[in-house]
Amino acid sequence: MPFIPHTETDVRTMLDAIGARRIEDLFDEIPAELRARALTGIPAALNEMEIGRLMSERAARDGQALSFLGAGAYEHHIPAAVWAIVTRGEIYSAYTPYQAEASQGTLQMIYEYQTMMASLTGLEVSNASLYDGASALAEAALMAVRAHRKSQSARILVPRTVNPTYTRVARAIAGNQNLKFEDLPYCTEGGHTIVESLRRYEGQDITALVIQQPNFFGTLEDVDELTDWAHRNGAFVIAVVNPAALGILKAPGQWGERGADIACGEGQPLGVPLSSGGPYFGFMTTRMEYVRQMPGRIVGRTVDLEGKQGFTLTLQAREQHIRRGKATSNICTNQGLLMMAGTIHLAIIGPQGLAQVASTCVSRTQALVAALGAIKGVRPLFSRPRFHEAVLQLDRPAAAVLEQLAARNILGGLDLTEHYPELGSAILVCATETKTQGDIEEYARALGDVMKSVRAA
Amino acid sequence: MPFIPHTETDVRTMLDAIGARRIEDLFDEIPAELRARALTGIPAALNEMEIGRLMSERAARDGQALSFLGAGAYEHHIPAAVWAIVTRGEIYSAYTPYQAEASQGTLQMIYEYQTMMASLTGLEVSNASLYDGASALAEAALMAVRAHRKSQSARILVPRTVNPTYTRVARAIAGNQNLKFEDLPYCTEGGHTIVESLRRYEGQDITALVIQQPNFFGTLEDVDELTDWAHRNGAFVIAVVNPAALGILKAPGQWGERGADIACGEGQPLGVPLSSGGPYFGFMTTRMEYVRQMPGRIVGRTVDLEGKQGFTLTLQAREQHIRRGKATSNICTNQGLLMMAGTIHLAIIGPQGLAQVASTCVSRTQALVAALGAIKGVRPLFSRPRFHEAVLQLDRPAAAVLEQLAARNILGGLDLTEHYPELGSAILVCATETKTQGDIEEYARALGDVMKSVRAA
Amino acid sequence: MTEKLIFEYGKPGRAATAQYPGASVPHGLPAKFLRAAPPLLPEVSELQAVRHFTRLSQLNFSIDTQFYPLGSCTMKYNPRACNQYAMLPGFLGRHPLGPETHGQGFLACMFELQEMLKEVTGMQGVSLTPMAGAQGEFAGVAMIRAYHRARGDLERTEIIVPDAAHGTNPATAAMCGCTVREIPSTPAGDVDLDALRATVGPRTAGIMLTNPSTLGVFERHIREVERIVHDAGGLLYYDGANLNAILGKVRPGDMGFDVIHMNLHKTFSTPHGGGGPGSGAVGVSQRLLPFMPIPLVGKEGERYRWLAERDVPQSIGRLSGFMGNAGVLLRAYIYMRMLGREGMPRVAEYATLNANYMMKRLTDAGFDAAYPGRRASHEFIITLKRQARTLNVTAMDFAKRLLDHGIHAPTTYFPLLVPECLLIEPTETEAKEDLDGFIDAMIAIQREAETAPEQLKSAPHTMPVRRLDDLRANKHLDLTFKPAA
Amino acid sequence: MTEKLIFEYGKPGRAATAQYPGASVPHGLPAKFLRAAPPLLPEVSELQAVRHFTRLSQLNFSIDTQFYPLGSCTMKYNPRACNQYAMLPGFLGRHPLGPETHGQGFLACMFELQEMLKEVTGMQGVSLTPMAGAQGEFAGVAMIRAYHRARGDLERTEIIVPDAAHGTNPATAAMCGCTVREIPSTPAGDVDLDALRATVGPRTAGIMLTNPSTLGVFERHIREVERIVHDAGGLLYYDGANLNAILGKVRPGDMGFDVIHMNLHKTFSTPHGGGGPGSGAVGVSQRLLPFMPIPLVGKEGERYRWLAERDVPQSIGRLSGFMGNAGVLLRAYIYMRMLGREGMPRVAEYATLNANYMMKRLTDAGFDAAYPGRRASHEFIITLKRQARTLNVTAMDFAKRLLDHGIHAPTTYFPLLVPECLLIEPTETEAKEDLDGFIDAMIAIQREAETAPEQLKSAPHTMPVRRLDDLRANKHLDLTFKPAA
Ligand SMILES: Cc1ncc(COP(=O)(O)O)c(C=O)c1O
Ligand SMILES: Cc1ncc(COP(=O)(O)O)c(C=O)c1O
Repeated sequence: MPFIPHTETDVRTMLDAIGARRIEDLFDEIPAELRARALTGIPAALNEMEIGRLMSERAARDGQALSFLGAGAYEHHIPAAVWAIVTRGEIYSAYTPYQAEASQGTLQMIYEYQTMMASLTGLEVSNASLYDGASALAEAALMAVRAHRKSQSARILVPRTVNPTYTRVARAIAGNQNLKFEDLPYCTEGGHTIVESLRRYEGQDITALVIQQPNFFGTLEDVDELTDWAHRNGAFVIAVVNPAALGILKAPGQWGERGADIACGEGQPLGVPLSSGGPYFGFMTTRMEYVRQMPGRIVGRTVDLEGKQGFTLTLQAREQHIRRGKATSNICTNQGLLMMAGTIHLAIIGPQGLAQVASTCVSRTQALVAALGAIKGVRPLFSRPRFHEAVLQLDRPAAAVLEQLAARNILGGLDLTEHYPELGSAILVCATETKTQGDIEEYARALGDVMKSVRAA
Repeated sequence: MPFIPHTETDVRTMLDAIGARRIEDLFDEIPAELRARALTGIPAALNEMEIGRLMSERAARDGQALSFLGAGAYEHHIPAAVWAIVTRGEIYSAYTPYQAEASQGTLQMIYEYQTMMASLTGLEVSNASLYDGASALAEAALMAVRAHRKSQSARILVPRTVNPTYTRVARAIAGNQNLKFEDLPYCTEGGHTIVESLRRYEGQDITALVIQQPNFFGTLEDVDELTDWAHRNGAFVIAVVNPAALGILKAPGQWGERGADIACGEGQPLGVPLSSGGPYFGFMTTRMEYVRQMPGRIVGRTVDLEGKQGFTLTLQAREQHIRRGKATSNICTNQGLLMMAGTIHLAIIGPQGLAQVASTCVSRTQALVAALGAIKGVRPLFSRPRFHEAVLQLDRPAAAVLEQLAARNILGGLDLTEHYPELGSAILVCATETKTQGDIEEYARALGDVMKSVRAA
Repeated sequence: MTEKLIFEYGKPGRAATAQYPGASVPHGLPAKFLRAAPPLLPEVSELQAVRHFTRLSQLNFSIDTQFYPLGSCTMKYNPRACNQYAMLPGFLGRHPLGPETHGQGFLACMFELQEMLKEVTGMQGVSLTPMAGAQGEFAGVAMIRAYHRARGDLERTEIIVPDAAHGTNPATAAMCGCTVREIPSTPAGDVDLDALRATVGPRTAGIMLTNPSTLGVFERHIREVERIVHDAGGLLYYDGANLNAILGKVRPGDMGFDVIHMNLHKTFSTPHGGGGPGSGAVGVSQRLLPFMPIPLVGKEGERYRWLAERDVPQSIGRLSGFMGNAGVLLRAYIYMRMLGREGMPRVAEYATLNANYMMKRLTDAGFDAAYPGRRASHEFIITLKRQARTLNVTAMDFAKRLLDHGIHAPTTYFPLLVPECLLIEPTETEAKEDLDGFIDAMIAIQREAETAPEQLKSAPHTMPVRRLDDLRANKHLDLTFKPAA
Repeated sequence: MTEKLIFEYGKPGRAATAQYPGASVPHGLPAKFLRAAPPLLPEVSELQAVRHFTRLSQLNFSIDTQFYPLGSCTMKYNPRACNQYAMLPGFLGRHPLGPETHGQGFLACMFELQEMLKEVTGMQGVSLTPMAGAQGEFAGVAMIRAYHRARGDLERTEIIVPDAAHGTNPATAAMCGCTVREIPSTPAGDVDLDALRATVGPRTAGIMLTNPSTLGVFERHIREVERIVHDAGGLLYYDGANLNAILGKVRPGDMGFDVIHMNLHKTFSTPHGGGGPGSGAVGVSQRLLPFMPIPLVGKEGERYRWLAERDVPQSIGRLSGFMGNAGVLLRAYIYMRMLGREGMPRVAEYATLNANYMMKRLTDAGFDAAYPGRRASHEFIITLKRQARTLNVTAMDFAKRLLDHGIHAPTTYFPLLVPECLLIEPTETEAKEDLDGFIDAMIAIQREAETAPEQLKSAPHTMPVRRLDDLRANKHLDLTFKPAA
């Protein structure tokens, strides 16, 4: 019996102690007519050797293509030490640190994480993770509505340069509490949000403005101007940021004159493998004054009864297990393991390393845009400075081009047609520090070939 | 500076403390004319990301063929828990447990290992590993010469059914101390060593007889008869055994009337991946009366000064760091990590599991021999019962057949021509529990095709 | 046994440079976009980082090192194989937006996982995307709302929740914009049917039930509950946190539930990772199929493909940036394949055997079961109300003292309606010896409570820290390290 | 903090059946070949095994958790990358007898490793096959013997070994059938040249030298030593255990050595694994090339291939079943590529800086250096002879008390010629703070030795066990667990 340690004697002794004849008797409170038949739809058990072989074959089948995909999940180098440590049993197989004295390892790591994230975003307090970047935006919007006591409208302005999936997720989650997410147009020249487009909201009750930096197109927003506009007009600023980019980019807490009020985003670039989309971790930081409106777990430093320093979960009155229907969020299980991977990643890579990763991303992407932009029929869109993504307009159907690239084992980028039909045939490409000059040339060569063989629409 | 934690300030402070101007000054006792120039023959440093990519490409290039190779290294399933545990830093990055009080983990594991190996081989004491199976045979021969006080000849009889590489290694190592390894022929009908072939040594001073079970051909030797012959004729018996096979096969300590005197072999089948030949671990067990002649580390159970149980290295007077030129062996660093992998492997698989692995090997090999033997031009040699290997004679050149199989990503076995030219074109094949009926059929299909396309010599 | 903060190991200029991407390249971005000062990140060597985090890890209790009978959390053995095979390079490296042609191996696992979860729950459709139990609950309640809304039944915004419910239930209902109506449990631990009848009505969107409930007993009148709610036009939500108790024994779909979430990180043994990740896959009955959160995985001929907005136009939408916690789902898939059809009911059987054995032995030893007349499910409650009254020791004192015995404490003070409670869930992967060890420890602590209660009140004594001051943590918020200037 | 034996967790019939290969199949082998009774192996669940071995691991000191300045052992950080990439499935699954066509990736690494080791040592050829330092020594001495034998010089069977030599040197000489001639060191730690001159002669096969020696100093008269031995017709063997001290600074080949072994598990940072594995790759000068142990890796055009008996007919032969500790070699290869040409000398520089700093600070604090007038190499010796005489505390007492400070003890009682010695090797990967921590601990222990010596004599106090009775272990041999009948 896999994973069950009972011997026949054990079972006998235990049943005798209970005073039951058979294990089956222990289920006698379940109405007989409800009892399940055999689960014929489930295959017979595989042993570890068999499942190992099956999984190895399936993993190998999906191959390892040369990928220029980004759009919210980014391929970065992860120090080998990160996953060697977080998969240690004491981290991997522990629960949420409810028993603080027996969970100091987890708790101290969270405290260290909170410190790093607060500093990285230039804000004062961090929670211990949310599910992912997209749902973190939903939570940030809900939090803004709670925290912004002067605003009644629950109207959230969301530039179209924000990751469109994030906006969808925010609607799906926060829409149920009647939050309204309103689109803001972008500048088709620069690929960014312009303050002029906000003019028409002046004088209205707007709860918050969302600003993503770098935005979904990879271009940089005028975060200072946008932030100041929001604050002048009585709106909160919710920053959606890539934490790896914050190695060089201005911290949300320093945006404009007063800084963003809430920062959130996807932690995946910090030590978390792509792995088909998850598990990743969402992060959120804010000012101390809003900490009681923040969702998610928070760890504080305190002392034990001998005065020795220790760590414990704190401000639990915000949470569902105490406050139930009045909690700041329903979140319970979060993404602890990934958050700890992020912590170790940041500790190993350090401030300079993170800055180097970020700058390398910028210059690799510049090289990529230069190489691809030189191909006939490929036109880089948007004039603004970029982080590590760029939009390319193609004079052939994007889907067909990408498909032919994939057949050569190159994942050429994301087809933007669904989300941005106004851009025509366009793709979003990305180059992180993992892409060498050789990789870029390989892509350029392949794209050059493919652009010749795909017919214009 | 990878892996070096010194800041410039540290270096300054430390040099000041030492009273040196530059680090270079610390090398001023080295004659200047000997100082090395730049190591231009070594490539510039790669960062972790770059080396990771290089290694991934190289590992992928070697592929994962369907392998029927054995001949001393066997593909077995290894529980995932085994390597997850031994690569934990506390095990992986510890030294030999010289400071017993700070190494109880390693020491207790060795004690547990010693218990398991002693029982598996039916003998009383085990050391804590030797380098590998081949060098363990060399050490066993040297030990027999030391332990067998009545014998002066240092003549060791080695059947040709013993792994020929083991014999070569034993000669290379023990030959320097004038041990003489003398070949014994095998029965061409059964593929085993027959007692009759030993008759001519009766009355001579023979130090030891080596018996490998299962032997290199995969067939089973008459271990009882051979052991009794040796003991009747005043020779020690050195058993070379596959520890996985001992899940079902008779333990050396039970061979014949008195049992083998020394058992040794290759521990790789217990939880160690094939990994191109190493690191594996050699094992050795013997009777208590010979323990002081045994090479390698040994752990004993003792008590601390409060009477609490603890473990420590013991009988160190046998070893080079104490006895120097008079030690039982020069071995110092052994194969500890692999031995611990073996210990965890045995603990997880248990007595019944090991027996099941062994029986499955036997039946898979029977199926393989049946499937391949049915192919025209393929003739299984040797009539004796087999463990998990078999010799097949081909009516075409083995090298060409194996090469064509490899081109189809099937490693068909070992070409025996070099070691056993008398067998003509013959290969040694192996099927462990990792080979399914489907694998065997795939091999048979491929071999059927290849036998048609390769020309007879 | 304490460990400095990682920042305290740092020095300006120290770094693990093997991790740097290469020569520093000028990025040329305008200064207005750039940060003024570097972030407060540790400046340590790789060895310092490895040593620090390895030492920290040793300060934790975990399944891999201790018995961890945390009620409602199903802390069972997380097979190492699940981790090893889910972390094969081919799975780790796959981009979530990669084309289906480059994901057939992964998608096959996801499709089969959906199918297995349908079978084991008796539901008609499964979506894997919710990232934890609470998000599964959210998806479920959102579907219930979408269902009523699609029928034009706009008044149905009340969610009924028993008082024993987990906090996420009412919190989720609120998050979905619903009103929570709490109903009491009977002294025997069942839902109070009269109260239920009095609560349902035209505003009833649905009821959220955990069965077996968090009281550690099976809801015996589930058929009746089902009839009352369905008759009133509401739907039934099944909180699957306790699925381990009934796996292969009785299926939520057969009990009449319309939607369920599963905690794959409980029943299907994916690791808890010190707080997460989890997966709260949801299963639905026929009528909720159109509303499932996306993406789903479909199969056409021999090819697997994503089903998204176009395929499920009435979906409640997306709940995550991509498809949920893929790596968790792979681990659950591996675990389920290793259990197989015959292994599923075994889980419930031995989990239940262990719980009933412990409950019997503890009550024999003089402890009070909260629901003494009932069978335990896979967990049960001991109440220390009597000890609190007579000896002035609390459930928390017992919990902390258990740590000194090398045993993680059970869940304390949940469910809220049982005073001074310990919710004990041994799981099926623990051996009788470990259960006996727990029982012996409880007996020893009880004796200590009678003879030397200060030992309990000041416990733990052998952990890296003594009992921590939670009040102070709350009052003097110290949430980040501030380096001395 | 003790842990039962794994056998004590077992019960007949308990098993981790997920590991079983499948339905039990009758093998049909005749009874005479079969074992009568099952072996004494644990019968435990997978969780019990995981928990037991995880807990055991926590009882160890290790580089990943403690400063480990064990002299002569080079306990530096083992980069995790080396392990991760050496354990890629493609490398782990490769059969050692697999065809060269299916091993070009692996062989490329091995070939390049040979080349890098040649460059870094200044030798003309490298064989990777020896499985540890001692086997490298064996290969070296065997080659020396083969060389003389090939020249018909059959009398040369004496190996000269300084008294400071590691035990493996004389043990190896004996294993090769040679006679050991020990020569003394001068009070300054160099080889006594007069004694050397008096020892060499027509029976001299060679000398085995460690440079820097195990006394922690560089042999200043190495040119002279070389001349004396070569002039006498002997060859020079370099014990590379201390290569870390001079990496990229001075090369054994340039010093005139004919053969060297390297401890890749020291200098090139492959993990020690609680005792092994290691790799003792050997490098040779021109004249020993024909005798190198096989297999070697050669390159023809763009293809790599094994070189074996046919290619190296005068080889001393094979020393292992296949090609040595391949996985260790891969780790060393990765490490060397990450250091690169510029990283090699840095290793020596910072290892030496650390050692000299510690030596200076400790002698400033009143400890006695064994060779006070000398530069430390990458390690140095403190002798506690004075403390033993005046305070009756031994080097062992200091060592055991260091454990209580969370620091692994240095090597004690080696080299044998320095009484009450601590051989201290910090390595380059330790930070100044850790060195300072050691120094502070030593000062504290010295003070304690003066004021409360019993604290030292009964140390350690905070380990899982107190000081162990080694004599009893030796006398009452308890080498295996015997279950109660
Ligand atoms: C009964 C019950 N319901 C719901 C949940 C919430 O699940 P999760 O923590 O995965 O969000 C839990 C988890 O603790 C639970 O025990
Ligand atoms: C100086 C010296 N020589 C030789 C050796 C032997 O090396 P190994 O342990 O790898 O056999 C050692 C190892 O401790 C050593 O320190």
